[in-house]
Amino acid sequence: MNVLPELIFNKSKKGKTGISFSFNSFENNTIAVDKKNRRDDLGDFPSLSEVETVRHYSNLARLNHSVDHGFYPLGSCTMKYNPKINEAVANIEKLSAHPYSPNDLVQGNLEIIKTLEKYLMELTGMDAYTLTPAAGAHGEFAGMMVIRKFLSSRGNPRKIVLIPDSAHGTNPASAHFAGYEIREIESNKEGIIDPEILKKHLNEDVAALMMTNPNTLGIFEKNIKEISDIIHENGSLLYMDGANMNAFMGIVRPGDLGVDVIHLNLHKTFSTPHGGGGPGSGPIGVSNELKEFLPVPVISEKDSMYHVNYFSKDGIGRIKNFYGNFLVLVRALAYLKSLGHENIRKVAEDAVLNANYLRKKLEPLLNLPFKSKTLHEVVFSDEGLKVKTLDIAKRLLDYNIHPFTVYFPLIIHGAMMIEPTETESKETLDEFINAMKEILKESEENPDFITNSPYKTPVSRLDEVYAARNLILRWEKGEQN
Amino acid sequence: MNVLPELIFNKSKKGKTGISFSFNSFENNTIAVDKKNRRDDLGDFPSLSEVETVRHYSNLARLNHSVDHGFYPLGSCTMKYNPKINEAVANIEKLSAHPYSPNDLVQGNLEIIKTLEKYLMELTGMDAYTLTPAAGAHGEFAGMMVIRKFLSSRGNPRKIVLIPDSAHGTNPASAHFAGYEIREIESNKEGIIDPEILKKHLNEDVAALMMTNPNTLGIFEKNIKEISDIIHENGSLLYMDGANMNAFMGIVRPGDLGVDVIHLNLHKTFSTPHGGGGPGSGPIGVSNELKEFLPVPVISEKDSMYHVNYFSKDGIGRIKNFYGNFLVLVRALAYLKSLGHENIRKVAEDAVLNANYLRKKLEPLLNLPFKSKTLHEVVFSDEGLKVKTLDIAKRLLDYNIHPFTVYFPLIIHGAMMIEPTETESKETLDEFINAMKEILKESEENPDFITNSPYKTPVSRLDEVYAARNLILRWEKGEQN
Amino acid sequence: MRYFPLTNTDREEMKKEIGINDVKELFSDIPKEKSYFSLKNFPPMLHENELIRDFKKYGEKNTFSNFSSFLGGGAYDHFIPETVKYLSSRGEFLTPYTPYQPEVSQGSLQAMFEYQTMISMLTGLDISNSSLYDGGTAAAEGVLLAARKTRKKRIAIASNIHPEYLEIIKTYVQNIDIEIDIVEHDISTGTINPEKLDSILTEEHGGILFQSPNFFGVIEDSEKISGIIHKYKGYSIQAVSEAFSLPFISSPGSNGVDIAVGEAQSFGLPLSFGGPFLGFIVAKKELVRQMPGRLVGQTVDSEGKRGYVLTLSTREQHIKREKATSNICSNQAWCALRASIYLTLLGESGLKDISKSNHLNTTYFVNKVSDFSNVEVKYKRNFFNEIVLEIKNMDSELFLSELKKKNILAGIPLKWFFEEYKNSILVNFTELHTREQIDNFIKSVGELQ
Amino acid sequence: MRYFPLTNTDREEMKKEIGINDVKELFSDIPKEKSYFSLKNFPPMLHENELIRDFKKYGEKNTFSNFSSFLGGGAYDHFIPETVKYLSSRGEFLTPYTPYQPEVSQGSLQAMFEYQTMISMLTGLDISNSSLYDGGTAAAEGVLLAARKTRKKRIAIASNIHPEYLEIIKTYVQNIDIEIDIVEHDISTGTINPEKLDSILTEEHGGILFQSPNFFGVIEDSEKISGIIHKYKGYSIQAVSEAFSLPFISSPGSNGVDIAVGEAQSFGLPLSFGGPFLGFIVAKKELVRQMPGRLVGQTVDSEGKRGYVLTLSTREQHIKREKATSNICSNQAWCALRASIYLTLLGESGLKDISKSNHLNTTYFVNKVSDFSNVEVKYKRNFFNEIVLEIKNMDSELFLSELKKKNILAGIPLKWFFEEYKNSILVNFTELHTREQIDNFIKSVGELQ
Ligand SMILES: Cc1ncc(COP(=O)(O)O)c(C=O)c1O
Ligand SMILES: Cc1ncc(COP(=O)(O)O)c(C=O)c1O
Repeated sequence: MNVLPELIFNKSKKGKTGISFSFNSFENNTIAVDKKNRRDDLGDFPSLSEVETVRHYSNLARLNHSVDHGFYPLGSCTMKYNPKINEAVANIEKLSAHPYSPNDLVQGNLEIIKTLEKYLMELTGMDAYTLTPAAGAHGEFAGMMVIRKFLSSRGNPRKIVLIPDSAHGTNPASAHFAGYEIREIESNKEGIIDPEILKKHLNEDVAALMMTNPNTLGIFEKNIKEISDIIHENGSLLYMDGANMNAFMGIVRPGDLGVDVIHLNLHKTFSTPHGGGGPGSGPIGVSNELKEFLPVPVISEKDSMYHVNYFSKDGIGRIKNFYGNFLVLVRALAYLKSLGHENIRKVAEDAVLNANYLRKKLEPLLNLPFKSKTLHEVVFSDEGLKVKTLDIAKRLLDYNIHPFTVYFPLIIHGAMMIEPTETESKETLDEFINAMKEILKESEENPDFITNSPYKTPVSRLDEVYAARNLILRWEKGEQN
Repeated sequence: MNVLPELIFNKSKKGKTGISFSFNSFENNTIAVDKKNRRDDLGDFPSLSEVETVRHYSNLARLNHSVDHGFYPLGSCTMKYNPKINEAVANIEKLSAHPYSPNDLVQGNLEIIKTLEKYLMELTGMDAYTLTPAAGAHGEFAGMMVIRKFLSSRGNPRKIVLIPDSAHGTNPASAHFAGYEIREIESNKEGIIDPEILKKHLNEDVAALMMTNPNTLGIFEKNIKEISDIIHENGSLLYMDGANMNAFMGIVRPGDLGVDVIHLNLHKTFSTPHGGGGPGSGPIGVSNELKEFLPVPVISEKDSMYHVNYFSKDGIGRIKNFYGNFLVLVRALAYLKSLGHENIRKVAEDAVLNANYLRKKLEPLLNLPFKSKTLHEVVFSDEGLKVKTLDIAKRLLDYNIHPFTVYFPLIIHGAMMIEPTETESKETLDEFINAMKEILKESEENPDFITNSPYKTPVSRLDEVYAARNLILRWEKGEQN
Repeated sequence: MRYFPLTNTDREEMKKEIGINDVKELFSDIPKEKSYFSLKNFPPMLHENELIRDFKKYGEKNTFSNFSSFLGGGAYDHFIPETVKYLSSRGEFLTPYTPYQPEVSQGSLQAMFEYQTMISMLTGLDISNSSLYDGGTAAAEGVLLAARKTRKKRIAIASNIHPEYLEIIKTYVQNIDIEIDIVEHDISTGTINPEKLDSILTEEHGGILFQSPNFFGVIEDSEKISGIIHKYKGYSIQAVSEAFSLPFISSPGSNGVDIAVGEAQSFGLPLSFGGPFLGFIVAKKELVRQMPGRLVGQTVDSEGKRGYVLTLSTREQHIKREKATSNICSNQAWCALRASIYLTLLGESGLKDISKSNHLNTTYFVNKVSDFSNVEVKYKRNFFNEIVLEIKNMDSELFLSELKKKNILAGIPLKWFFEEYKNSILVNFTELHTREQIDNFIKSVGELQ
Repeated sequence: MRYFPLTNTDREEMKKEIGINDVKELFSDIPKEKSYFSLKNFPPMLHENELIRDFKKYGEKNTFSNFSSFLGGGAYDHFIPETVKYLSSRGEFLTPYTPYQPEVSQGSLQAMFEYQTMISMLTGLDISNSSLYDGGTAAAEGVLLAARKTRKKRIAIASNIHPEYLEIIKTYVQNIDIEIDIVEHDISTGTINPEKLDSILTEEHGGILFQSPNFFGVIEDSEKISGIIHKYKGYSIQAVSEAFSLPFISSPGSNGVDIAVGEAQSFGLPLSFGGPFLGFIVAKKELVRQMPGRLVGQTVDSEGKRGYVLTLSTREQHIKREKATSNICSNQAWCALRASIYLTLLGESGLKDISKSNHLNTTYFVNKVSDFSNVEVKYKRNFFNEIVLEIKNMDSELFLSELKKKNILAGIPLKWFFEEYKNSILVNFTELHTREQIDNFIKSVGELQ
């Protein structure tokens, strides 16, 4: 017996439905579509009753781990607790306007956007923001296009973007789609960018350095000011991936350190629920020089009314329909307002404290390749262990703990990237530490036990190779799924 | 490792809280309570943060079976699907008035109550209703008091209430608290009340017959009209336990069959969620003669305004604070309105069809002591099996199926009381039938396997005797829980 | 109809299987001449989109929400965090029934066990059951419990308990062999006079039920009361209609009370026009076998692991039938679950802060109106969040209606319940009243001088 | 603060354990002169009760809900059953991230697999990914996909696709080696003229992207268009901005389309001021290895049981970095989950009934205004639920503002996007428009004659 419910397609029976709606009735129902354009049937499209639908998804829900159920220290993803109140806020009906409503009827929504822009400016020391990017990668892409547009306006878009070897995969991908070639910069022994190494990569083709700060090792790029000077001297720009802002919110403002463009991940730092993969929101902030290149729409305030400008002479254009993931913005603003000036900084302080506590407790057990100061996350290696990172990760599942991020960043062998966030209690951290101790002990005594784990999950270890080889990406009638 | 989360008391740490509220601040905070009346501390009262609270209850939730998760044919309890829309209706803020609000400010709520009363009258053929009883048993109690008050008003409350041996335990208990002695009437071979047997029990001390119809065997008391005549001739009254109304909603009206008092279970027939045991609602309907004895409050309509009468000269008094379980009434009315005249009868038709299908399919496998026509539920016996009813019940848990009601009614050896309701699909019934077949087969081949079940539940079979002997009814500091 | 998962094909197949042509055949035991009555008096079905509209219309006919309300009297408007709403509305908590099969009900059962513990802690008593219908029926069950255990037939009841509780108790005992003696309170203090009480109580009394804070909001001397009834070997039963007083005033248990009963609606349940609410009963250990209703106990599974079950069911109607300790079957389990979530979320400090704020809002008002000539706070100390306000210069109905014109519901007219208080109203303050609201109330009262 | 579970005692213990006195020491890598900047420009924290009030105030500043709205244009107001809201808001679906650990994510993964299947069925194509940001970015990804697979540098795009989609595509390709050729539509029919198209397309084109129903609501001859581009060995890419047209009009797949992209907001997502919405992309099998974004595939666990995992991740940025098929990482998974629930609940008949009702509401309006002198429906056939209304007797802005005075938002002014349609508006009807609303709209239009 499989604990997975049958697929809806196998439960379906023609004629069932879970909806009841009072349709208008008209004297004569004219269909104004030519026969050849009409669709008769939906093939094997499923039909279930309401109770069957409720049971299907209620049973599916049980199979998920989530932040609501336990520790989720997935590094780089800032899986903090998502306050329920923010869901209620996002569900206020009067916020759910049509995006093409006349401006005078949606002043409240426009104010929400402008208020969040203002707070983000204040938090990061940037001069202007666009909130339209739908996720971090989308922000990177927009940000790199802004840089390119700016450089073009100065006569030469240049060709190369420098990216540290520890960077998140979206960085090179985004820069690539913005038309740049990528040059990787190797991290130094401290795990950060070395100004001397950086200098070697600089030339007149370099458009920008795309740095993540703190970087994906959880280490602050302490030479950032020197780096920014070097970069700017070269006529290049400094892009900062601010996905790790949880490490420094309220502590330092990237704009004060010479950053020209930054993107933030609201679904991380600002606690909007990750939704099983999204939606997110990846606003970008820029310095004054770059402001005119931001994408549309741009919202301005005049005579205490908000106006939407759909056109921008120099902007990169439009990157997303309408105003971005508006309800994610609403949640982020609700989160910020809940924190207030009293608590904004505490987020980073507790997040960093938690990460350092974990580091301290796990350092005796695991190999820590980079010993620099840890901010919001710490990355260990599986070097010297009898089992692999993946095996430890799988065994953690049996403890109702979601594993850390595995095998990233790439510069660490068998990386275990642990980001506890500030919303975890000391008790939870201690449980995690104990679980790790037990697992590492088991792995010494009986490595097979670990490599065959997990045991208590709804399904046992899944065969990813089989999936890639057989490519069953949908249900098909008569086939086995 | 226990899958049960730690008790909140063991997770608690002083100083944590999950609430944030903006309290008024005053220039001087005077406490107007004498020192000796004040409380300093709450001892070991737990303190958790918001995220810990969310996780605790989210993890607890996973350990429950529920109607939202699977089949739940708990006989006599009518575990039908609870529409989600009714929750939204019950959460409309403007219904949540203070119960002592001036009448003119809560006309909508009073109209809801009166409308539901009217529909229940229409559905059952009774002349008046009170919606205040909080559950079926509460309705029984109120109903029996109404009968007593009525009989007293005629000069003699009488002493005895007759109750069939198949009746639900609340019937004798309720009649007892209304001041009556109970005499049990044995069911005949058909599983129903035999008028001839009944007659033998009748005398001038008999206040009422309390009959369940269809009775707890799922069998309609087909002699009801004869019975009601006999009862009335004796100067006694006919009380009907209408908890099983799902069998006849829209098919027949008890008032048309001579019933003097009836209670309904809105949480059963009218699909309000059972809430892990409640709240319910057990309105009683009475014939005209008994109307004046109903409890307060009574709502009346005059000049198209609703008025609340808190006083009733002849009524039994008050049985419940305010207006009863109002939000349960709201859900029940929403359910009735969703059905409309087109669907009211279909509830019973499909419920009875489902029960008869199960009977037909299971009859070859199980002993069916009473062969009369089955309405909404069917009761088998474990006679002739190698395992007991309880064992089969426990093994069903492994199939994600909640068992039938076990060992009730008492007149059947090892009763398995199966009530599918109309909200189950044929597929679900077939799955249940197959599960039963497998279990019965297993019980022949390997009875121990069944008696040691369940295997796939969060905990294995629990020791009820241990619980009763050791009586740990709360957490205590330092003790083991 | 979306609630019926059978398709017509299914129905046909099933009928064939059963061996019938028409589903009507299944109902042939029902007197034909009475069956299949006309349903024409029922309205046509409302689709989902119409239904919500329809009930919003009822909501629009309620205009109470335009008013600033100071109504209490056993139903209190407290803040309810979103988290409580979210967690309690999960299907796993909302849609099962009584946990008869504990192996698949550990969620409800553990929560119930935790609820029982928290209620015990709040009241300072040993054993709580897992819910009763409401405060009033809990009071009645408390009376029955004391009588049952002591086998005495008289119970004294203070006249200043919630009038509805008293009505309910009277209803509950009207046909059984229990006599109620009303102990009149002292109008000058609003409370029971211990000396007078001592002169009324006898060895015949199985207990005294009093309320603290009483219906007038005043804290009784429950220690003295308990001492007196104990002399006569009866039980001290304290009713509590505002559970939020528990974290603020000394606990029933610490004052020698044996049984506490009452209403815990304040713990996370909205006003809901009066229901569903949450009755609680909690008592000393010695009373456990006489307790009404469900009890959850800790046990072990076959592997020795901790788990929870319903226990001591031999007290209950499904086993003991007419000899059961109560007829209750379905209770208010979901309300208790919701209270558990609420109490867990608030924790000790949340409970303390909120209860204190209730009190401070009340004292603020009391102090401010103390110089007004037109009203007088009748009992100026030892209240929690509710006070009696006597109207000096006009009829209390006129006073209420004048304030109603200013969109203020100033209180509950005590004349509904007590002739002696015919020109007084009962006024309640909770943490939800903003200072602005209270100031506006004060100002409006002042304007009526 | 309730979001921080550490107590001060915890913090002290942890600092001691780490070996620091002050948490500031942990931040010593950050340039000191810049750190611990002033937060005085931030407002004080809002407590839970204040927060909801604060955002309701923003809501009150929005007055759109007093209007009867006929706005569409890529964002449609459809009915959303409560069940969809309830199920999708469960924490298990809302609070995990991308299912990197499939053993504890089968809920999300199976739902995603079902989503992929349903989108495939609706579009008549083979393989759907598990979401993209929105319709516009999906269109851009469709263009990139065709170019990548064909290794051609030119893509033709119809001029009558959603103007924002076109803008986004232009933005996306502005820095990479892809040329866009705009294919002007025929103003008299509102559609692409196949002959004209044939004359424009060449072997250099990797594909044509058109929209059907197009931005003017008119159904394109996608079969012909697909036939033509196939002659040139390019891909036929159909955009769909109103997913509810899919159950009603012949599917992209059945017309020879190779890639369908678009917006599925209509499947259970509220208008939300434009986001989060749900971009979809679905294509023929041969394109699977070039697909952007996440794909869920079926596999087996170590005991051979069915299960689901993210698959073909070698296409993605975290493996391929700058050589990935797309830079997308976080997507709109929750929106896809919600669409899955919505589609499952409606089922075949629900989808058909609702889409038909959209069309019938539209034709009703079209027929009724056909005798009016002041307006003309520009394209009278082969629309789904959206039409172009030309205003004959006044400026379209005046027309809109006159109707706005009557609390009607009649449509989107096409002059925002197209000079050629400067006196026309785009009007949308869905199942949510009651007959009364539509009649009132018609009447109000009539009054402006
Ligand atoms: C450091 C870093 N940069 C960028 C991203 C990409 O953000 P998104 O997933 O929102 O596109 C991530 C997300 O995982 C990240 O961790
Ligand atoms: C036949 C019958 N009568 C009465 C009752 C008692 O109803 P309640 O639990 O609502 O008090 C029940 C409930 O189980 C029942 O099945």
